[in-house]
Amino acid sequence: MTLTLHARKRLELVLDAPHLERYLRVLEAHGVRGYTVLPALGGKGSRGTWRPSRLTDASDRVVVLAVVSEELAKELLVDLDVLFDELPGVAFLSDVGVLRPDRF
Amino acid sequence: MTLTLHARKRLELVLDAPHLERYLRVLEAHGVRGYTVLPALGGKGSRGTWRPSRLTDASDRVVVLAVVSEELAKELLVDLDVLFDELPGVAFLSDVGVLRPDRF
Amino acid sequence: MTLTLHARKRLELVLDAPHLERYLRVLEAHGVRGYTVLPALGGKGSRGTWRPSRLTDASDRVVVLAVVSEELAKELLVDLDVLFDELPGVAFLSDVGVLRPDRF
Amino acid sequence: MIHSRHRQQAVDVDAALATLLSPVVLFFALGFGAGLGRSSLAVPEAVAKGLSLYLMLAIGFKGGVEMNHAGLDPTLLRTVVAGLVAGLGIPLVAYAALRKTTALGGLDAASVAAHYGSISVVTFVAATEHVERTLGSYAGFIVAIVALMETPAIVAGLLLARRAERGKGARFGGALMREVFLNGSVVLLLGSLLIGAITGDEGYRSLAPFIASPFKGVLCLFLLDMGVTAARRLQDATAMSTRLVAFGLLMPLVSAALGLALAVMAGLDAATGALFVTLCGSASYIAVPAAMRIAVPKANPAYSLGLSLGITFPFNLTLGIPLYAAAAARVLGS
Amino acid sequence: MIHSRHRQQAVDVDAALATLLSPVVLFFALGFGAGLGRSSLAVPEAVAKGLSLYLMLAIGFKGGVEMNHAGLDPTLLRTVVAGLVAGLGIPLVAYAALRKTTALGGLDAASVAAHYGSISVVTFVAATEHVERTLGSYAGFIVAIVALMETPAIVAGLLLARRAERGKGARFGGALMREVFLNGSVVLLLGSLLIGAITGDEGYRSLAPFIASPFKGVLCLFLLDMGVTAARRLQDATAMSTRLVAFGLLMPLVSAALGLALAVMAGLDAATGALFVTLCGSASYIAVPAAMRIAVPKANPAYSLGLSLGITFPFNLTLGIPLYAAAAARVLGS
Amino acid sequence: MIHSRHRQQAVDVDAALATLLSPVVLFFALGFGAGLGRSSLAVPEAVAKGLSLYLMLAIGFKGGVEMNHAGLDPTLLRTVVAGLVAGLGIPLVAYAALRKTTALGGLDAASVAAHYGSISVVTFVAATEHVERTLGSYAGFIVAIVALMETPAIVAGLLLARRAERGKGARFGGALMREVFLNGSVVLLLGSLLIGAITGDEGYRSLAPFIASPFKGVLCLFLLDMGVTAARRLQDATAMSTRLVAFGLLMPLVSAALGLALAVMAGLDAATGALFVTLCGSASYIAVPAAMRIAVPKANPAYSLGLSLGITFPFNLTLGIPLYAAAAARVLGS
Ligand SMILES: Nc1ncnc2c1ncn2[C@@H]1O[C@H](COP(=O)(O)O)[C@@H](O)[C@H]1O
Ligand SMILES: Nc1ncnc2c1ncn2[C@@H]1O[C@H](COP(=O)(O)O)[C@@H](O)[C@H]1O
Ligand SMILES: Nc1ncnc2c1ncn2[C@@H]1O[C@H](COP(=O)(O)O)[C@@H](O)[C@H]1O
Ligand code: NA
Ligand code: NA
Ligand code: NA
Repeated sequence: MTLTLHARKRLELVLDAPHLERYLRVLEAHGVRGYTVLPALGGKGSRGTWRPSRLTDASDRVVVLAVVSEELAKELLVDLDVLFDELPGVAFLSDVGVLRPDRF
Repeated sequence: MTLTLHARKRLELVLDAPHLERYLRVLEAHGVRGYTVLPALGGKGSRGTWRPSRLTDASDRVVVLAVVSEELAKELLVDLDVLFDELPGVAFLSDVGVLRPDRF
Repeated sequence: MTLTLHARKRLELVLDAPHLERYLRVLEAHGVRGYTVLPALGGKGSRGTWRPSRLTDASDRVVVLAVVSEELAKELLVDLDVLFDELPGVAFLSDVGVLRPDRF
Repeated sequence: MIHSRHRQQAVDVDAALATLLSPVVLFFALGFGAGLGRSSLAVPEAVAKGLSLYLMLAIGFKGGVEMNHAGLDPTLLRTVVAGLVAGLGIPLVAYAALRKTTALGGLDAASVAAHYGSISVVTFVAATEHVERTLGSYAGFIVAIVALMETPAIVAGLLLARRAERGKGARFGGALMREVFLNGSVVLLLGSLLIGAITGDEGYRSLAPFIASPFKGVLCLFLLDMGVTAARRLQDATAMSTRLVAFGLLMPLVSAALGLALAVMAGLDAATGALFVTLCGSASYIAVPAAMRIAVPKANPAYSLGLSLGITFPFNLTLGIPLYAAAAARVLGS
Repeated sequence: MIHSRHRQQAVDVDAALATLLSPVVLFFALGFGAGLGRSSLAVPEAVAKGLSLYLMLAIGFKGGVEMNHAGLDPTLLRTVVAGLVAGLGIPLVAYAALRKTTALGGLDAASVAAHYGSISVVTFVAATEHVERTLGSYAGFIVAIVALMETPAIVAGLLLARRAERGKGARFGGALMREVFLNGSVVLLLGSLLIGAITGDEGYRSLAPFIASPFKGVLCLFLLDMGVTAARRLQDATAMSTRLVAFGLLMPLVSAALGLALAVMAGLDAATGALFVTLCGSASYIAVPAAMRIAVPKANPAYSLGLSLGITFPFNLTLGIPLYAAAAARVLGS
Repeated sequence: MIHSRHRQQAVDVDAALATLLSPVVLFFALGFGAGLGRSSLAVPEAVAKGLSLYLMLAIGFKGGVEMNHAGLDPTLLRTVVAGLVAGLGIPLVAYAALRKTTALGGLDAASVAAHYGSISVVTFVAATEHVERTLGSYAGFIVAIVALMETPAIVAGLLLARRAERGKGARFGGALMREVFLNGSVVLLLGSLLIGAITGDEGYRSLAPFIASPFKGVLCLFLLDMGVTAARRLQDATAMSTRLVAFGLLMPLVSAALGLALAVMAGLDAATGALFVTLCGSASYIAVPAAMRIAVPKANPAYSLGLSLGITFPFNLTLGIPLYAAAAARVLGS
């Protein structure tokens, strides 16, 4: 028996923890139905290398993972692009298959 | 010099920490040879938004990442689909290339 | 309005925390401009299943995520392949699209 | 007669006020306020878990040392029976109430009912502070009852969930059995009790600077965190209907009344009885959520934690404990 | 006259040496050395945060108990005004200095300026140890000033950032306002102060074995960690120019001088004044970084944390505090 | 003569029983049982690391204060030499034994050998409790020997690994050198020792409520966690052959016998000697695993941690320590 997979988009954002709420507000505004937030330990980007700032969460980063339909992904990217002018962050988009299409 | 990449499937599961063992048992039953478990900080799904429940790990989620062959991926999805009827969780499947084909 | 996505490669490494520095040195040597390090909770591989070792970080693993150009990805894989002879670790490569091509 | 009742009531009110203005409750209120105002105040999760382990170790050990002094108490067995009756009976009442008065489905009602049948260790710890000040010392074996009462309600909840969804929603199994009988707080409480009973006064002397002197201070820091957590749970549960909120406020009173009746039957003294009543009136937020997650995966933990942590816990900590103690003092004689 | 000044200087030097060789400073030095040598010594982040909460709870509570004794101090209001002046004035001086002498852009300069206008709770705590030993007890209300002085500099920094980038770089908003007025350390300090003031001696007695006796030891462990962190920040900031380093060493002296003038105007005694001067000379590394991250996202935190934690904090802990205390003793009379 | 030996044995057995029934060992047993039963009892990792730092800081500081009292001990230098001999010699013996009696490959045998040549700080700390009670006070400088003995075995293990795989498997380098000479526990132990020696009695008085009074209680909580961890390691290492298990039980006896001979040569008193013997008999689970991971990446840590934590640590804590102390008392005179 083989199951059919349904094509969706996997959006991955790396952003600063203090701005998470603002990014999630964009996701909510577009009706994203699911996402997962993961912690990051450190990294490097245009603003140099970083590690967690310990006593304050001012330099912590998180990864947001959201699997959405292609149309929704496109809409989201337009808004995220605007946000990236103001806030730090990067976005990656890739293809995934899901089992239960009505959920994503 | 260019290295040949071998095509494999990247299976990504988001599930509740208390059910991890049951999911891993499915992976083990199919002879999956490698996987990695990552912590999640929070998220949203069909059962609403969540954050870690602190004193009890009852509402913690984890992400399981397993890179497997295409056949194995298909077999796994059939069993996972059954499990999803009973337990909460989502699965995403995508394409990856690996260097050492004998390991995956 | 639709935004153009630019094709890049998503390199994902799972490696032992004590060797992170040596892996990052390879990335730096090739001029990788951005990466993110994520913690792992446990997993299974050719050296058996593991969980964090608690009092010493000797058996902790991390996931390194780097989005790079295709050429860079190829160069990196050659060096990583050499490193894998000596150190434990696995690498997965997949396709992603990014918004701001000049950054990756 | 009337005169003395007046005096008694004045004493009760004074004691209640003293508890409300104790550092322990004030730090809880501080955390609760910070949480409601969405302040960035937060105790790291690992530290909160560490403090919680400390409190259980300390309270268990002290109970054991007490038992070492007192020897086996004849009322112990009767209290065990009373605890079992409460742990199995309260979920039935709670389930019926939830199904009658609220819109919760069978699985969710069963899960919530299990939470109320079990107990809250922190509520118990806070109650010992109040009881020791107002009613004097209590029997050490009550700590064994604390550990004992964590479990039966889980079984009751599970059976209710099975009835609600004929075999589909609720599962027994190895993982669940471990969670039920070997969950961390049961093991730590009973283990520390045993170690306290074995090592007695000598053990106590060597550990007192760790488990006795700083106890109240640690409790304050822990309750600061519990305040923040309770406020968050309350906010997460904004979808909760007025009827659910009413359940969260009235159910502890019903359970406490049942507990008082059982305390009378078991022949407990006022101080020990007050703690038993508090146990009945309190709702679990550690052992039961973990067990329910495995046993009834489709139940939504937002309801049970919203009710037990967001509503019942703050109620008990501030008003419930003094009330239960006053009632126990009246009924069981102080 | 000259004779007595000599004696006074000998006393100062002795006191400074005693502080430099106190366990508190030595453990900081140990951590700092370990950090510079890139040793694997590390206090887990959650534990460090827990220790920091403990210190704030303890210092706040003790301040509150003091206030309960002393009643409302007539100098309190004057000190509040002095704290506001410092919190708003120091960032202006710092901003001007940074723009004149270093290559920092407007947003970064504004962010750093805000850090120096605010205060460092740990520097304050370490100063209380030195001051109590050398100048005797201080007014409990100064803890309220600590909490108060965390905030105004954030507002000043924000206005500076707005001027620097006309509305683009800096944002007001709900999240920021919460960070400013309800940030964790403000809430915990003021809340504990209030609880200490309410519960007074009775509260103190019950919490002393937790918040008083082990206080200095906890401070040692915390400063061990701060040493490691400060060394890391210093290394991360290797890109820092000599001019920036000079700013990190001289700015505290300028702020402290301003603080001393304000302490004279407010009529503070030597011990309380020494603490006020230390507050002015210290730079934030908890509240302000968090607020600036939200308010001025494009500013690079490597500068502000490199300066405040990597340079100014070690300077203050070792040389600054004895210096400020000596100056306060001279000017305000010991 | 025979009579007195009988009496001596009765004393030994009593002391051993007292240790086996001390809270410290009982809490370890509780954790171990919980771990074997796969209970959900777990101390958060960050808290366990924090407790471990506390124990090292406290034991180092107390050792330093002792050294401040005693001045430089003439036996110190001889003990340093004895420690070096043990640290370099034990790995050779262990390696030969592993290669002869078990199926471990060269790299794995070298890694395990390094673990047994180094020491376990917690075993040492638990031994101080037993030794102080049965043999009286020990020389403070032994803490310096603890720190010293962490390192040489790493070098020995590395050379063995190199011989086993001609340059391929084992690497020297900056990261490794840091791990060897600046690993966290070495730095913290030696640093605290130095700070204790500098600040002496005055420092001790100010820190005692933190590092002395609650010490034993903290040790109990830490050993609860060590019990859980040891049980898990034992279960992870189920693949271990009987011969490996035998190695884990016999090797500490061999090392301890060697240590006793060295203690005689160094002229140690019974109490100090008992601790030295315990150090030789114990196996590392903090410093060496970290160093071996970098130095011999292809070695499987499941063997070394399974043996040192899962088998040798529980053995030493329960039977080893009383045995070593009794042997030291006999041979070195009590
Ligand atoms: N190419 C990349 N691949 C993976 N993560 C990246 C990449 N670029 C940036 N990041 C992550 O995004 C964070 C913020 O980037 P930036 O604002 O450019 O400093 C970095 O600290 C990294 O954690
Ligand atoms: N579309 C999605 N993208 C990413 N993560 C998701 C998505 N849907 C659900 N999740 C994750 O899976 C968890 C459980 O989902 P659910 O059982 O539907 O509440 C959620 O809390 C999320 O962390
Ligand atoms: N096929 C796989 N999928 C995901 N993660 C893997 C896979 N294989 C190995 N890993 C991860 O890489 C780690 C090291 O692998 P190994 O060196 O083979 O034991 C494992 O512990 C896993 O966390
Ligand atoms: Na109850
Ligand atoms: Na300042
Ligand atoms: Na050894």
